Amino acid sequence: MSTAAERLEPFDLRSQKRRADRFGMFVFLASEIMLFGPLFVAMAVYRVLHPQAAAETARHLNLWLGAANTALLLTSSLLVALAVLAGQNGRRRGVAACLLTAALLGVAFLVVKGVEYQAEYVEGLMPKIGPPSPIAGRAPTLFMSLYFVSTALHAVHVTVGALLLAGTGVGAWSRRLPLPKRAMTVEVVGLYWHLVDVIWVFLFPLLYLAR
Amino acid sequence: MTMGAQVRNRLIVWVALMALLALTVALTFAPLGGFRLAASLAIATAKAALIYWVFMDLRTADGLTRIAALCALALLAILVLLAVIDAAVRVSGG
Amino acid sequence: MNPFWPERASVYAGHIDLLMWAFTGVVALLAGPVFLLILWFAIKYRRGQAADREHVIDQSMWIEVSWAVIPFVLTVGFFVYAAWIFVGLQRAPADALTIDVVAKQWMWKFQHPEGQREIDDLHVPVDQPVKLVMTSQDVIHSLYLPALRIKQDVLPGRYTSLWFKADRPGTYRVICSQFCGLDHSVMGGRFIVMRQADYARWLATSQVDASLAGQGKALYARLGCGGCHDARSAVRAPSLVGLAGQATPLQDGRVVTADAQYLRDSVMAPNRDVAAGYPAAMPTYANLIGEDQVTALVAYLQSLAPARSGAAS
Amino acid sequence: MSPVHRPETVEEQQSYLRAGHSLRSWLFSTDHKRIALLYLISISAFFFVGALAAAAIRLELVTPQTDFLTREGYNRAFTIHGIVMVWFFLIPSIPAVFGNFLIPLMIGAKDLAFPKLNLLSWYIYVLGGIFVLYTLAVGGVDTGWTLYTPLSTQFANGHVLTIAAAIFIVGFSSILTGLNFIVTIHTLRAPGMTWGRLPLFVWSHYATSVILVLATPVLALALVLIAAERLFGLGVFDPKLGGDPLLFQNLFWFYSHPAVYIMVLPAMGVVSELVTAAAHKRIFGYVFVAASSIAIAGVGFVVWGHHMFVAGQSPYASVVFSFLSLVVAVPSAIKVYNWTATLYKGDISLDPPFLFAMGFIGLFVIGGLTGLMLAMLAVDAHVHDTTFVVAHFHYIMVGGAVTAFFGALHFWWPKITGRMYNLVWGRIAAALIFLGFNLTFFPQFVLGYLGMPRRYPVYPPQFQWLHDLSSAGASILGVAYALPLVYLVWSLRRGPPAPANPWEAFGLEWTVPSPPPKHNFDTPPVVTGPAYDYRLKTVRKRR
Repeated sequence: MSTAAERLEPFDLRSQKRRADRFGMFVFLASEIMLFGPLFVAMAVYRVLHPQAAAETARHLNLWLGAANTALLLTSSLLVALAVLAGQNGRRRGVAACLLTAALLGVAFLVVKGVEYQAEYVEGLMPKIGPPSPIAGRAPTLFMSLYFVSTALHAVHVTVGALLLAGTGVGAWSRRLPLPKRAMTVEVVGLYWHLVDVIWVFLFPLLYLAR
Repeated sequence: MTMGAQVRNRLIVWVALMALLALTVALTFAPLGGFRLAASLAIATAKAALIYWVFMDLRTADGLTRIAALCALALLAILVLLAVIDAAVRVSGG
Repeated sequence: MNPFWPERASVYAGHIDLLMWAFTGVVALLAGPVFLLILWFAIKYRRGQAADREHVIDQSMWIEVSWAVIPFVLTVGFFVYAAWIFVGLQRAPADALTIDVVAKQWMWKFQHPEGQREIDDLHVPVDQPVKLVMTSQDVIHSLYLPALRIKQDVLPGRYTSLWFKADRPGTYRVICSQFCGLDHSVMGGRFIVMRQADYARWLATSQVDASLAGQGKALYARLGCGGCHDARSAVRAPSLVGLAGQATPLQDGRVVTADAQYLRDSVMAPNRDVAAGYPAAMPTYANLIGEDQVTALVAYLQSLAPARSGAAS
Repeated sequence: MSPVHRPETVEEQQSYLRAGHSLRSWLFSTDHKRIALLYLISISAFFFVGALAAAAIRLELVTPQTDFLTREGYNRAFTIHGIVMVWFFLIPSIPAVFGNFLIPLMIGAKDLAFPKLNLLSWYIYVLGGIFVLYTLAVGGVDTGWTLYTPLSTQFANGHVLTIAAAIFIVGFSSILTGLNFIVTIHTLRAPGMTWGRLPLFVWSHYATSVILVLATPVLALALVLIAAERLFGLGVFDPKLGGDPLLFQNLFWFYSHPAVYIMVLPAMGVVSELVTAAAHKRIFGYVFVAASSIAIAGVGFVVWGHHMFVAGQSPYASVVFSFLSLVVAVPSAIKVYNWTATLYKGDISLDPPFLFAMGFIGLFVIGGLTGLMLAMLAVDAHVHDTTFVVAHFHYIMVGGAVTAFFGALHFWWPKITGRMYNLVWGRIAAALIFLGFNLTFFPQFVLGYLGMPRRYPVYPPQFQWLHDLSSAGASILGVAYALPLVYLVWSLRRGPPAPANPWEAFGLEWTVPSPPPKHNFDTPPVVTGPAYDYRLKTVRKRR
């Protein structure tokens, strides 16, 4: 029953539908930006109100793991951008390879994040659980709270993104996703992943570079 | 723009992003004091701009999509600016 | 008691009522035409009714700009007056009688400077400015005195203040107006404005324990603050004599005045604003003492200021 | 640009109601008209739940002591009333039902841009609803719909986490609906339907959708922070852990003030349609009315501080927010006066939808101007958190948005169901709702100024006569709201079939048969003239 026209449904032309999908995705990204927005506001205000406490507490964060994570995400963004290009030119294997590798880098990001959290747990930085905390006082505790909330929320987005990338990669590989007709699906998933990367690009300096 | 050129563009941008990352990390050891927050945010904005412009292909997007991409960032920038000014006044104003 | 208008116990309340009446007039001025015109048009231009419906205009820049700007201009005057009164309300006169208020889940504790402590009821002298310095021990409450037309939220971990000058003796109401849990609706009492003589008599008869500063001094000794802060102690800690009200340089370069908020935070959260030149070695007392005891300590530190009380201990 | 013309199959002609009768064809339909009906049924159910809580509150307030409910029960009653009415009835009411049904029809499209996403947002709404019903079943929550911290994070013993999850989930349903509308209005307008010819209903929904997409995520984050603090002790709002309770209020009101415009802007769009159809005449000042919707959406983002004048916010910020709250009232004033001017020299019919529209204008004016009173700093210091504020926002939300919802229901009912209802009963219901509403909420203005705090089940005896007046009004309102349920459902069986344009109104939705066919337009419409082009001068005979 689902003829090609059917899937176009409200739109008459494919180009019209592609433009609408892309515009719709950017509107959704706007709402994602506003989801992380207040966290950036809180952190910027924090850095102004407690510059000394921020510098002191940020020393407990592992700068090199943070930098490595940034590099991981930037590289996976490149791979996703290449996948979108391959999708538009109908290269099924190229899309699958790039997307699956990018998903792997996403998983690597999560592993590195897990290592960081484990180190912080051992050091006692986690609020309720784990050994007594080496940092006392309200401002440092608040910094750690902001750190955990923002990185955890971001990690959830990375997990969802990695699953989407892997799903689309497998879809492209198994021809369930005909290219270049359905290349827009690759582009939309790519846009989501780029936003997850941009959010980390801002989180990294605000958190790790306060030292 | 042949596909090869597009791929090359994206690789160049990737190299630029890595360079900016190295710069931000180097920044932590430079004795910038108060300006470090502003400098690192400026570099992050540059990285975000690169990703939006090339990776997310805003370069070839129409005006409407660009507005959609930037309006949330603009609203957020206003919010951060207002909040930081309020905090700065509260700190210096005592 | 007029069923339509609350009782008034201060000149300030009169201003508010005046502002309210005047603005109600403006509301009638702006809303009246809408009601009348709609009714009139509905009758005059009813469907099928013969009426002159010629040369209808369906937009006019000037008319529309006028009924956008005129209501705005009418209300801006009220905004300025209301803002002026409100900002004036924020700063209490220097000679105001300071009463410390601690709000706790579902009761108010008022602490008069001479040591009288009362629960839920508040006795104040008439014709004298009174400043309430308030903090909460748990959730956000709000001290509301309807007879004076004022209220102010009471926040945990922070001092908020409210001042007034009641000018009509009588018994009014103290209310908590910010929802604070189960017994929010019964957390209040009587607000009693008394003549000077009655107030003095009430002070004398009411249950008196040592003055607030006196309690603070006893607490200062019991907690052993002198061990570090006394001049002859071996530990490097800032001297507290004359600290209250002084400009204090901090370790991160900022300079803050040592007001009640700073003194309270230094006791309850010492690492936040560490004084310049001293190690951040002071333990927090947040779990040892309650808000009202900190208020007593702060009062004692303020009584140590050389300017006012001469050679203190 | 127009595509090759496909021959119409018989199935296309059939109305969307008869295109499939199985439950599956309803629950998995991606037709925007069917999803609108699914929303209509689910929000009516939640309106009933919220109304029950309101009835309990008004019953309790008949006597000065807690006779009907305990204090605990009263706290949970007003919390559930607030949460269910705001997030599960008011916010979805006009956009999700009438926006979904009418926007494609009004701009000449076959469906919304993302039909499957539209169905997904209904399922998300239902999931949120299940969480609310679960919370209700296990005892509710006692923090008020505002969930202020540290009460909600440390001291509340109700089920804060499940209610926070419910609101978090239903928030995403709003975001997806807003996204769907924005993309549809931008990309699916029929040829000739330029922005200058868009119906004002579509303009107001566009402004609402922008707010929905940009403001709702901030509430989602505030709820995540509450959950983070309750579950993991991440003390962002806890003063003992360095947090600031005011930060929550800032985040909450940064969403919740634009949210009140999410509730009233669609109602304004409905009233623009009703007033022009009532007067059978072009709107007065189309450009100003359309622009004022966008202005309200814009300025609505920068006024949230007027909820925190006495909350410990710095007095200078309060002065700025007070001034901006005056500025945001200007576009609303433009709309009200332009509606009144539209009625001048009109050919006004007094059918039920138009009585609701006039009721809206009257009540909204009172609500808006009392809002200006509350924006006056010194007045707010007295009446904040009293029943004066309760009366103000009920005048706008119930007197305004709910009255407009009933107006829309009575205006587009023939188009949605293909049946006419009894007009006399409609007029009776409109009059009863107007009277019952004023009797319920006007006494609360007086009570508020007398110093009656909000959320109190006990009060001094001298206030009893005002509370009894208000409770009496509430009982009338209860009956008045039940009336339409009776005669509208009755019209489904017994109502005469409705013509394509029963009110002789102007608009693309009136050019298709009632109920419209599954694919809306047999041939894609082409728009030539401006909106509300009532040039035809014939004086209509009295119905």
